[in-house]
Amino acid sequence: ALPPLAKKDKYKVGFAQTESNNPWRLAETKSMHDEAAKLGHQLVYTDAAGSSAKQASDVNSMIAQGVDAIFLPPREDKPLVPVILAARDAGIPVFLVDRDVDHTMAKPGEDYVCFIGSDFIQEATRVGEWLVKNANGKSKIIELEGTTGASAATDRKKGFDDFIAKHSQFTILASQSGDFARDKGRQVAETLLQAHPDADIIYAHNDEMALGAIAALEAAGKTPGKDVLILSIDGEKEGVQAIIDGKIGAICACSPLFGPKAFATMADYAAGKKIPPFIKNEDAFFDATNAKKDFDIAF
Amino acid sequence: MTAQPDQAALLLDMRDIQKRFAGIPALADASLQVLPGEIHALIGQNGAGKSTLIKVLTGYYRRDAGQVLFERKPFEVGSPHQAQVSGISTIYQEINLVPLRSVTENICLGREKRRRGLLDWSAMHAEAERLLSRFSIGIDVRRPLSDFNTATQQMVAIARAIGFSARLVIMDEPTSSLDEREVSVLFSVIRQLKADGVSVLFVSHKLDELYEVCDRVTIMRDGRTVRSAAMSDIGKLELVAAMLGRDVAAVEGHATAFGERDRSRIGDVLFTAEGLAAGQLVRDVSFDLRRGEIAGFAGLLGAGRTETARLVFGADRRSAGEMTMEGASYHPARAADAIAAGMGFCTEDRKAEGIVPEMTVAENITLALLPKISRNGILNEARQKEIVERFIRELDIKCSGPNQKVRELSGGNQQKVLLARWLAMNPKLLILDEPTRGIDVGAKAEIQRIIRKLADDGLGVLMISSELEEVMEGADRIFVLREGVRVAELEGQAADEEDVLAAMAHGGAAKEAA
Amino acid sequence: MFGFLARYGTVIALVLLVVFNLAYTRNFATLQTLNVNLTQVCTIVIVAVGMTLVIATGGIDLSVGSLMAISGALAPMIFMGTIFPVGNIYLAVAVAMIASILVAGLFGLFNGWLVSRFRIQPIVATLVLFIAGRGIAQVITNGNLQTFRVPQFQWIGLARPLGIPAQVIIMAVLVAAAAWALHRTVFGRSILAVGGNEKASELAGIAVSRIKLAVYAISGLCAGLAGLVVIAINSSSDANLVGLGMELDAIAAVAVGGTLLSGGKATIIGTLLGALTIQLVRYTLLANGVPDAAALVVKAGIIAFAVWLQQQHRV
Amino acid sequence: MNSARLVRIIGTYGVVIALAALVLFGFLRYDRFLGLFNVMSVLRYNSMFALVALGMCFVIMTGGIDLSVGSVAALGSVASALASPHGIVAGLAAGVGAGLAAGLINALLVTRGNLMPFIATLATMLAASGSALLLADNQTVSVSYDSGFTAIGQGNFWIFPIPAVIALVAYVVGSVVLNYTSTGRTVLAIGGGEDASRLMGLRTDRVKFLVYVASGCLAGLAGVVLASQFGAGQPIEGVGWELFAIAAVVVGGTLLTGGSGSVLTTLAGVLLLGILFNVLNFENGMGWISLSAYWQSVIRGLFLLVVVLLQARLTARRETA
Ligand SMILES: Nc1ncnc2c1ncn2[C@@H]1O[C@H](COP(=O)(O)OP(=O)(O)OP(=O)(O)O)[C@@H](O)[C@H]1O
Ligand SMILES: Nc1ncnc2c1ncn2[C@@H]1O[C@H](COP(=O)(O)OP(=O)(O)OP(=O)(O)O)[C@@H](O)[C@H]1O
Ligand SMILES: [Mg+2]
Ligand SMILES: [Mg+2]
Repeated sequence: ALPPLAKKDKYKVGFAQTESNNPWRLAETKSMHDEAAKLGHQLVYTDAAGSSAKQASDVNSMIAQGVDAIFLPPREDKPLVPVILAARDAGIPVFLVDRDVDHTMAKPGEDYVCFIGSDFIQEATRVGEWLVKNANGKSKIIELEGTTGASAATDRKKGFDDFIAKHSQFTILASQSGDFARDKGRQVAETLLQAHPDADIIYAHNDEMALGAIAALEAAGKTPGKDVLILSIDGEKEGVQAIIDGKIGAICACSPLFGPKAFATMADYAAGKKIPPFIKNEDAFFDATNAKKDFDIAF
Repeated sequence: MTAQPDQAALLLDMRDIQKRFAGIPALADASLQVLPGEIHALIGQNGAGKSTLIKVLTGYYRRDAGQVLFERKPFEVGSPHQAQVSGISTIYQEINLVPLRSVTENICLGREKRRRGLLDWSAMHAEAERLLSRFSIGIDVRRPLSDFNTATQQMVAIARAIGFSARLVIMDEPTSSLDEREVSVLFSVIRQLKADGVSVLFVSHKLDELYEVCDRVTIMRDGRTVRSAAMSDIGKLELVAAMLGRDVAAVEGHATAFGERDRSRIGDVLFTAEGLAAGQLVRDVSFDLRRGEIAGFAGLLGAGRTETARLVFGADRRSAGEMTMEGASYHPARAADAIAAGMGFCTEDRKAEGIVPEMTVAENITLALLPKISRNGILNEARQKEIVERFIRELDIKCSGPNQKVRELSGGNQQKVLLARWLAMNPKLLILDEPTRGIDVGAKAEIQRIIRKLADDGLGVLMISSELEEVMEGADRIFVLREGVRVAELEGQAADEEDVLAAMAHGGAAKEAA
Repeated sequence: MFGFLARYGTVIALVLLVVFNLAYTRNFATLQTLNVNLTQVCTIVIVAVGMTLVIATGGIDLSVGSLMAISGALAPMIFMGTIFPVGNIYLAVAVAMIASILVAGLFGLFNGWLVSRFRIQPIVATLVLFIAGRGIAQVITNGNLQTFRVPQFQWIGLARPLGIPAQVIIMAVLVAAAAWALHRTVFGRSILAVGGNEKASELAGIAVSRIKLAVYAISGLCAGLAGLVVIAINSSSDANLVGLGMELDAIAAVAVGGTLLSGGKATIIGTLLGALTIQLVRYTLLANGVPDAAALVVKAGIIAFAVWLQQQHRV
Repeated sequence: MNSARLVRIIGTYGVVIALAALVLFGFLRYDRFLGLFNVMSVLRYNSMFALVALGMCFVIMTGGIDLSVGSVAALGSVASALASPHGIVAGLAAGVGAGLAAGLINALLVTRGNLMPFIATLATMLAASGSALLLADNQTVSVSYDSGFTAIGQGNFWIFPIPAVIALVAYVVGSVVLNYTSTGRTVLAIGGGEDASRLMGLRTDRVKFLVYVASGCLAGLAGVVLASQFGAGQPIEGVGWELFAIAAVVVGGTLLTGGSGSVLTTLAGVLLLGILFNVLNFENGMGWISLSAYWQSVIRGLFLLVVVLLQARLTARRETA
């Protein structure tokens, strides 16, 4: 059963970040820090530098320090389960943010309080839906995948590929990993465009790679947005700006600003309210129709 | 050729061995027969193929052709380990031990003593001490080998080799870094081996040694076996003639190398050292050197000769002492300072401190000369070529050309490359630490002649040699060092050998000591 | 025959790859393909040139990726006026480029100082900056992405005088200069001597410490330059990612090119060929849709094979 | 002589002293730092690195290096996770077997192919990482919780975490092998001079072969612990483990050029670096500062610098003493 959380003014809460090597994670960390400072809570922050094992060990050190609650974006859906159970056993409630764990191994409402976040598969599907409506005859897709093995990459591929499979007018010419990084994304895009000169759609698993693809297209003398339609996920300011500039077609947002919602949920939990197992982020969707208007909700 | 020994009785029978390196034959047609319980000499000029023949035997190199019988059975080994297991124990030309490990390990690795499956350290230390005591060496066997000087290391290598109960012990120039006292200890050990029925294959360029201990000799030239005979059947001149491939008459000229000196050619004072000291090894050494003079350092193992030379050259830091060079005070902080002052230093340990093995002959010869063969930091290839070709010719370095890697040369030829490096810089003062180590008699005479000629042209030479004979003949003055202190100064060619020996051992002249 | 194969092992591997691509990769025989490959290989080559010199002295430099990140983080801060206000953009860019390359060079010098003064083994000495260097870059930018559109700076990654990308010209000049220096100058000869036998070099009057300081500093400068090229192409600098994993790419290029990792023997042209081989492998695998995981295995095989071929002419 | 001896002891055991100082610092500064939970979880987590560093230590003592340990551990974790439904033995065998295979490849490339260890193991690193992803189909692989497999990583032996016990046993065995078997002495001899060792008649190739195989197996074993401890085979774990291991070995006083080293001080090196992470986490919990990951890497780098500089000073003094 879930451990209770006493009602206090000031909590010592842990936030075990997975890594800090991209704008999305930085925005998430900042949001958590800012909200904690605003509410006067003490935030114990750790960074796992991209390792699930280290993240688990970080959570352990939080348990050892006796924090009141833990916010955890589990890097992967299985390796973090043992420490979530350990925290439960130590009487510390855990709130998962932005990624969930495998429900066959740990259950929300029993082993951890809840999962607050987006649905990666659905993000990808929404991009696909937009594409079907706005393809304008374009049909040959290059897909730039995230880091091989990372759950965001796996799900964003699955969601999109499954959707596209149902729409036979599209073909995915090539799908390769660009490591969620702009430079790698650019290099991979350059190569794939060279090998598949007929490609007219690029779907990138995040904005950074989409921006890399824009650089690749420009270097190859093509006009992004016109010759090749670009789609991505995340909603960075620079990405949304690219929509305004006509270079990117659409972006499904995936907001990293978890701070307010996370701490509010914790307060509700301490107050004894019933917490739903999945608190879904209502992700925005950017395209030319709203990019200017909603620019501020980009991060 | 002399009568071949009885085929059936042979311990080792190598026939028609061939070995090529990158197409160039090192062994063309080499044969070697060793009898049980004999001490067999293997001689030949530098690069004749002696070391290669040994390495082929022990499986370090794979032979291209030929057959080997050991104890009448075909002998096919793929590694030195197998050779060792089969009863052949080898001391290679360059000391091949592991300096960072303790003396005990260097002696006992490969035949460790065990108790209940695990190593028995105290037994191994005792074993190492026992073996070394046969050479009257008492050192702390737990210390790393690198704590000790070349000669001690050589003795450790020998102790290691005889520690294996082998039927054939191969020694490739074991005496080149030993002084006479140690050589005689080694010989008594070799005779003991012989008495125990063990055969010894002995490589040396010091002919007198061969006559002292060896029973038979095999002579190689250019990768072929040219002759094999009982030691007593062949005279020294004949031996040298066979080795060099010339007539006996032509060889006679080589006998004396340094020759009589014209003392009037010795000039004014070039270099002085006063009260040099550093650590325990050099405590108080003073000497001076004149232009055109050859000064010799004599002393026993660890007397501090090498250390003193290193201080003079700025290779080590001195703790006390003053030096002058050409009248000006001289304070070298590093070797570059000494070179700038016009000094050259040919070290005794050519493998560790001399050659750059991956570089070519040309690059090695010009290593200390870089500032002189360049302008604004850019090398002048033509100038380099000219210098290199001159020295390859003058020192008769046996190599396929200036662009051969030095690692591929025979030991003696590597030594010549080193000498060339220092001669090429045209120094005012040249320090030679064991300059003729491992060099064949023909070349040795040549080198000695060159040293003499350079001295006659005004070069000051400081020569360190374990061969007392070389010092006695070559040097105009001899400084005797003992335990880091200069204990005597003697006139070179006039000196009495007894006097020098006594000074080396006791610090005084023979009469006083007696 | 085998000797020939070995000596030109890398060239043969390269030719085989080109032939394979001509046969199987769509759209391969175009100028644009050459362009793509050359621009992509530039940064590796630039770093690998410095790395070759370091390796020739018997060392290794793990810090190059982090130094790229530092110079890449610093330059935009200067020309965008984050650190101090800029007046003239040309001046600002000039200062930014020089300062950030120099800073990387200074860090390289620090590596050299650890190696020569304290005799710390190169892998460990440069591991310090491998770990801390990227942290420094992240700290000065707070981990944030810096984006910019400054053509006065970005020419280094985007300009094409005579149709040839600027960074390719820089790479070619650097390679030529280093190859010449290694074999025709006292400095180059000294590097090889130090790598071949340090004690002997010292005794032959070569200033061993100074040579070591110099090669690590040069490696730092090269890394700094490469960092600028990367950020210029991307119009953005991300301290977290610039140069990530570069050390292994550069070392692999050096080794595939035929330079001994133990020092004393080096070839700059070989390094160029090695880098091209690795680049072409990457291109081939990507262009033919080999999945990332399988590509890793194939790449491993080709690197091992190429170096093995190199190895064969040594007895 | 007496003071020289003291310096020698400090030089060898400097890392142990530094470790003690760091633990004392943590104890005095943070509540619950030496609490049972923290100590045991630190030991449990770092036992994986300890295993990898042990293999690395032997490889380095021969003058080689093994860059593949991290991705081999990842491969091992995937293999053992896949095999875990068949029980604890199957899981163990699969993980160690995968490590063995990778170790064999390294060993063959280095001894038969004459490849430089850096390159041979770099290639294996890439290949192992690719194989892990292929085997796992780019995802983490769940282990079976029913077969008892998770006991290896999550169970306790009395109060001690089983992985820590495994690592300790491995170190004791390693230490005995190094100091009391001819194979161990040959390892050191090879590092001190490979050609010389071969000429001395030592079986250099065989021992080098063994060392790379052992390193592979230990990395595989670390992978088993990884899978078992976190309940999943993780194909993209293990990044940077090789550098952690190298740093630990060096901090433990083993010469990277080979020829000299100690197994037990390597363990101290692992703990020193591992506990440093823990201390940084506790420091963040004090509420004074919140060190970002960036500052943490700067601090880790500086810490490594201080340790190796100290070591350089001590060994320099030892040489002159
Ligand atoms: N590894 C090698 N590669 C190429 N050539 C070699 C190699 N080893 C030896 N040689 C050549 O083989 C020939 C014989 O060399 P070896 O070392 O056997 O001579 P040696 O008789 O022992 O001479 P020394 O008296 O000078 O020791 C020499 O010409 C040498 O250059
Ligand atoms: N009895 C001994 N035991 C151990 N080491 C010794 C002994 N005697 C001298 N040494 C070593 O000898 C070296 C100093 O002697 P050095 O080599 O200068 O003497 P040398 O007169 O040149 O002798 P050599 O004839 O060997 O060149 C030092 O490295 C010292 O450690
Ligand atoms: Mg020889
Ligand atoms: Mg001497």
